[in-house]
Amino acid sequence: MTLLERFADPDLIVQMEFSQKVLASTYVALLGMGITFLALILLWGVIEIQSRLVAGIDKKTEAVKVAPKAKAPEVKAAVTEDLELVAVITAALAAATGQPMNQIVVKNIRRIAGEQPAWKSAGINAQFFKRM
Amino acid sequence: MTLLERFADPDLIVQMEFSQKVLASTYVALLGMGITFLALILLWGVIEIQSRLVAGIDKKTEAVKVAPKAKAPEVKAAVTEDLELVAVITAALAAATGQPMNQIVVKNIRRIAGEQPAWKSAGINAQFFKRM
Amino acid sequence: MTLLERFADPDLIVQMEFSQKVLASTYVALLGMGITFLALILLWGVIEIQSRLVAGIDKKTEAVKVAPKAKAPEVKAAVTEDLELVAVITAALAAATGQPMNQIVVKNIRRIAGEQPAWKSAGINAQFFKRM
Amino acid sequence: MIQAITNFYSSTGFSAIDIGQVLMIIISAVLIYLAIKKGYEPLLLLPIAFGMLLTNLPLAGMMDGAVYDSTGAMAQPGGLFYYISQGNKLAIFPPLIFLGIGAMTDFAPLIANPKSLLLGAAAQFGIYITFFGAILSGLFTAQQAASIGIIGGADGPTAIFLSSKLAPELLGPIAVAAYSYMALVPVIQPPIMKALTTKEERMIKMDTLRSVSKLEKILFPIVVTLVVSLIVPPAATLVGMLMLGNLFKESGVVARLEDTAKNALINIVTIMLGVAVGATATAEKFLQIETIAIIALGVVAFGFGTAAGVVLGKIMNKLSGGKINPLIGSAGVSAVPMAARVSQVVGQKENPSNFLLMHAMGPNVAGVIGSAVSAGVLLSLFG
Amino acid sequence: MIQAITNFYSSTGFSAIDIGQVLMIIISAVLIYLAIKKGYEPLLLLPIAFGMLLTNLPLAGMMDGAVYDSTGAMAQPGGLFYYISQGNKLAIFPPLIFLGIGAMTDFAPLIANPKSLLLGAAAQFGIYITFFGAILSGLFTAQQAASIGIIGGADGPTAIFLSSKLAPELLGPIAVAAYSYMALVPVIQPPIMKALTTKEERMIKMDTLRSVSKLEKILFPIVVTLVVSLIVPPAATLVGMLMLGNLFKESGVVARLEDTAKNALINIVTIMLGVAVGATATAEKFLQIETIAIIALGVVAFGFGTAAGVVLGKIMNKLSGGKINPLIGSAGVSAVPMAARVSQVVGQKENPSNFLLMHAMGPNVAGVIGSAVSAGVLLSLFG
Amino acid sequence: MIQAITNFYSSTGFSAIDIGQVLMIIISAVLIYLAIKKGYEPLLLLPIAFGMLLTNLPLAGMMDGAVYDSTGAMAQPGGLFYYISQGNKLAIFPPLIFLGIGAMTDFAPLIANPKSLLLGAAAQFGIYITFFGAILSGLFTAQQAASIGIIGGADGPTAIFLSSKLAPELLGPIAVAAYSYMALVPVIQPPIMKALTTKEERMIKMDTLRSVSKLEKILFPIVVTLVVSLIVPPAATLVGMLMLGNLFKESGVVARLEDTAKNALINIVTIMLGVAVGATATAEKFLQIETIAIIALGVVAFGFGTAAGVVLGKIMNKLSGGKINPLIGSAGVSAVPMAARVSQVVGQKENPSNFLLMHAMGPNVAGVIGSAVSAGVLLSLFG
Ligand code: NA
Ligand code: NA
Ligand code: NA
Repeated sequence: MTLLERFADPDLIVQMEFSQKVLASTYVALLGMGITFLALILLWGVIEIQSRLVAGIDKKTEAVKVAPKAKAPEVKAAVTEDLELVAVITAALAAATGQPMNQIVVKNIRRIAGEQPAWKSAGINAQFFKRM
Repeated sequence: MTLLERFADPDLIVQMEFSQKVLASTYVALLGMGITFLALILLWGVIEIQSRLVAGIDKKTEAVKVAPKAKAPEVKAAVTEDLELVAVITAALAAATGQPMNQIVVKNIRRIAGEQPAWKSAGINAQFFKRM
Repeated sequence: MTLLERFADPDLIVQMEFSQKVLASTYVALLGMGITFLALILLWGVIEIQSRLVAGIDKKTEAVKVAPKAKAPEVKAAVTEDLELVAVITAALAAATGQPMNQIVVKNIRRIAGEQPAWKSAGINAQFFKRM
Repeated sequence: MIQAITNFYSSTGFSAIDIGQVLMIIISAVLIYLAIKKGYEPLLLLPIAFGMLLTNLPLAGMMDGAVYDSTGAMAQPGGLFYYISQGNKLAIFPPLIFLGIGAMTDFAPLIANPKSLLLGAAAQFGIYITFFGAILSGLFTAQQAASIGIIGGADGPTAIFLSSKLAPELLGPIAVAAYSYMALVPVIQPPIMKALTTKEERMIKMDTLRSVSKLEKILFPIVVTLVVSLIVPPAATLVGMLMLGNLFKESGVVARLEDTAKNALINIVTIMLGVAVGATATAEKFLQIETIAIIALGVVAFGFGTAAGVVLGKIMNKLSGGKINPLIGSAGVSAVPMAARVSQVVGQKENPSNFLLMHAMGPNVAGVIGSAVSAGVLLSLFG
Repeated sequence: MIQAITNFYSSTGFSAIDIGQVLMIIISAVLIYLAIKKGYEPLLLLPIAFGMLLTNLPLAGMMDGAVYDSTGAMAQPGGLFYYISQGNKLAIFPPLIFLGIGAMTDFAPLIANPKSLLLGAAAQFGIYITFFGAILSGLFTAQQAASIGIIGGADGPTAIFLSSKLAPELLGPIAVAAYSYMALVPVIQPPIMKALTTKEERMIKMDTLRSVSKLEKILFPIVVTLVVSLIVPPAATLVGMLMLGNLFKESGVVARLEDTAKNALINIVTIMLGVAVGATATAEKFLQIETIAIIALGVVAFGFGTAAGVVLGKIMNKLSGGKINPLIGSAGVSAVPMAARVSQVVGQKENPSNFLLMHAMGPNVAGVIGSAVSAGVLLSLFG
Repeated sequence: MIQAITNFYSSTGFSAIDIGQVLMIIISAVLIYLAIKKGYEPLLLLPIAFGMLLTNLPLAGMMDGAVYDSTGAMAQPGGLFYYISQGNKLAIFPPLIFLGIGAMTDFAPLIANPKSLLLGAAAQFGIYITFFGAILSGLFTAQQAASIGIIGGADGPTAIFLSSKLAPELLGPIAVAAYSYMALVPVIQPPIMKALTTKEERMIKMDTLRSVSKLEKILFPIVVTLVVSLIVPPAATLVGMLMLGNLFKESGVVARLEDTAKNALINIVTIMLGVAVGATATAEKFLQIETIAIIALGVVAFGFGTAAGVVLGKIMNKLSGGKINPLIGSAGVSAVPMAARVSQVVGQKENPSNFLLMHAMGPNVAGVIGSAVSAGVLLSLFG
């Protein structure tokens, strides 16, 4: 049975001499500080490496972003959302006017006062389209 | 022991022949789709019946609503709420002016800017009057 | 075994006579109302005493509050918060302008439109400085 | 093929449903109607009623316990409601509800006028008269009678707490009766209040309540916890959690905890407690002569509690030289804030410039403490 | 000194990690990437993936059970995930998720057009064809095959509920497959939908849905609970909680409970359910030939479900005289609301003025009920 | 009658209260005062103190275990705190708190300046010097000494996590000491910081931190989890949950979960954890010579941690050629964000244009990771 095992046993520690306790405690302190430093130094290294890799990726991405292709998905998303808005508006108009939906064609949506507030689109998405 | 019982036993299924498994699986598929369709068709029927019943009730209610009596409870509720508001305002005035409450008579409350916002009444109700 | 003990035993209560049950129930009712009144009367007394003590303390505090010293901690808190605001603003400016932080000195902060809304400071505190 | 259809039929609820379950489903539908259309304490009655509906669906096994094989390993987990109902069985949910209620309650009207505590005590009389009646009916043990009596406390979580401990088999009807009568307070109380008071008494205007300092509000929950728990130790759980919630509110330094106690936490627990209470109301437990007795005794409880509060209000009015409107006594039954509103409405009918609401809030919240104390007494006698 | 270093090294994860765990950590990193960057159902995939990462860290013991000494006293509590995973093992979490989903779901499009229920039933065909395939692969027991089949239900909580009961050892891969394919619905469905329909069919415009009264919306959850639970009792837990949540929403009298069910409660349970599902995906359980079979069978399930929905849509269109766009049939697989959006998008490509979204929501929510029913059937056969 | 009064008296708390309980109630009142009036970490100290008050009320039985009859059936459920305290006993609550803290914490200052990690490691020295002292006092086992040492980690959940596992009997005094000293950081640290630094050092201005990209912030929690858990596997639970919460925040795709983790969930768990910790502080456990030793050792822990951080800060300043203000070293003890504020305030006193706050946040959050690592080491040695 090693010193540390006896130290870790609540029944045996009371029989240990003062000097043994000092020794064991010193060992624990050294080990503890050592591992703590080791772990955080390793982490430091990994984060440094990661930062450089990411910096590299970011530069590439920026270069790519200049190309016109990059904007496509965003536009598409906007269109999709607009189409959904059209669908919702059509349904609302149909319900309000009592006309069958296929008689109504929403030709154009103009947003009043520029940007649609973010919470609104978030709300619609959350209410209509987001669940688990 | 039926085919299905053996099929459902993790220890016995390994001994079953391929053709038996095909048979049992087919049975499960037919049963499963059958019950699923049965349940949802029944539900369809019940909802159709319910819709007609509700449509009937709604018509009756609308007819009843035309009668002057129908508005009574609403008015009463409004009065009750107003009385509570009077109580709260009286208490607030009394507290603010330091006069005893029975010296103050609130004779009339006029809402400024028309409608009281819904959240306000909700808030008062929740804070003062709603608990479990 | 006392009457009450037999009364409290689901197996023995069925053997009790009607008159015994009346007696035991009366006892329970008297005891229950008695203790309930006792507890709430005691509470009444304690609250009365407390109110008087607090009224005394409040008077003293008010007296103390007149002394100029009382305002010191509040001012200090405000200063601390302002310093933090300066720190945050400096950091933000540095980040925005790309200059090293020690090149920027924020000399004065003037709040526009008077009071900073409470929620804002609460928000900053919660986000930056409050955790468990 | 016919075999398959027979097998399938015997696996459906149609093959196993009995008349009791049909009745219970109808009862739960009525309760859902009352909760939604009539607004009877919907926050609890709706979950209770739906739990009742689900627990009475044959073969659904929502309340089945877990099944273990011969080695002691779990062969089949229990039903959802079996696990949720542990929170009531172990008396965990009601104190958590009280934590949230404490965070919502303003005790200032009681601190400003601590005499109200007497009215909150008097109105507990309904508990004991109902206990008396339940015993004399010969249908109930003392434990059951105590649980039925507590309906007169007009306080849902207290009733559920005590019933879970003393008579879990009656939890369903007791909870349903308690919440139904709490919703019916505006119907039950006014005739009793009018019968016991004169027009002059009902017209009495009361002095404005003094303002209460922050320090008093902070000390109050600590003092109440100490005094009540020392006199009636079994009341410590309910009163302690109520007062911890109130301390969250009044201290002003833990707004996060106050907010969660009175919103997310109380709502989650309310849903769980509600469906779990409803889940105990199976046909074989609910459709008993005892349930009818409980329904009947419940209204007795509310009536006598109201009357006792009003009568003590009259006495206090006499002793104070006409400064106390006896109508605030009925608010002592708790049923916060409904009973206080009833005092206000009845008082205002006689005298439109009479505002009793704040004065009635004192006895009203005192009634919550009063029924918790009475629950503690009953628990120490029969627990 | 060398001894100490050796001791320390053997206490680190580096000494104990095996190739399987490394692979699992890489897989979890890929899933995190898909959840964050590609937006694959991140609400569940992110917790699942992180749970997977943590459970595969050697010596961390996140899933270890409690250790008891010879006297039966607990010597060492279990790992965090061991306790959290009880909520799945005991089938508590999925019904609570359904409570929240019910509080978020608008069934009006289904009530307005209850024929949609047929499409919600047809699309469950994927479940059974996959069951068939899983059995014939010879790799799985009937319990396992049923759990794999339910991936075709395209409904996460239902899949987790059934797998936890029938085949907990496969919970990890089944949940990952279910949520991944739900995220991939916009990729999987369109080609099938186009292959099975003509351009004319895809261009069909549908009549506006009638408006639905409040009373109908309130009755709906009660009626669905009764009908479904009586026909398939084991479905009562899932359907009942879904409908209780919906009743909270539609009744309008318990806004507090509705809010908590669809926010705080569902979010808390989602976190717990997610990490607990991920925690079951240890290397030795996940890195099996069965997992690859499950992934393969899962796509089959979605494909056949989509196809069956569309085919029934075509038939119903014929019978109705051309008034039903078959594209809404594919929404019957559930995967709410993604599948309904896909119907909308595919329909609009042919005819920009065609708005199928609301019409597709009917089959879409019907599919949730349909898979719960099918789960109930499988549970009664193999539970 | 006299018999009845005697019986009643013996049922009250007055008959059973002992001097120890009176003392504990006074101590809890003092802690409530400190929490409310002095603002000492009220979010935890208030629930702890109130739990302490309730647990020391005689005969209230808030911490009693369940009573079983001879057949093994439950005769009487346990007290409320008995059930709530299982969340600490099973080490469930602290990791859930860490989940919420992770969702609130911005690690950008640490990512921008990862050298800060060294300071976060150095400041853990207080843990080990206190461990040393506790052992040499002869009063404690190694498990207890480790739990006392972790007070020096200046991190409440970590201290509760470790104590619950290694020395649950000391949980009360350790938690009280940890939170009290965290509140006292602005008193304890400045003299030590001034004594160990020169005026020139304190006046050093540091370069602006670089901005950190979103990708780095997303990778950070994953990388930290992997590295720390592989080196010190027992730290995986705490660090993993902290980092999962942070991933919720930084990923930006699960705002619902982030919100719940840092609001409803953390608040609910905080209430439960707080009262449960307080509930362990019964008179017989708390009023011991050991408690005084723990209070004394706690301040040693904070002092040495602060000193070690500042000394390493001085060394790093030397090595970097004067670019690091050693005052940020003291923030390495954690006590987020109090210790970082202290660095800011002390630095600004010497040089009003010196803004160390953001630089001190790096070591500050590194200290959280550092104490979790140290807790893991102690757990692997003595668990
Ligand atoms: Na009461
Ligand atoms: Na489905
Ligand atoms: Na630390």
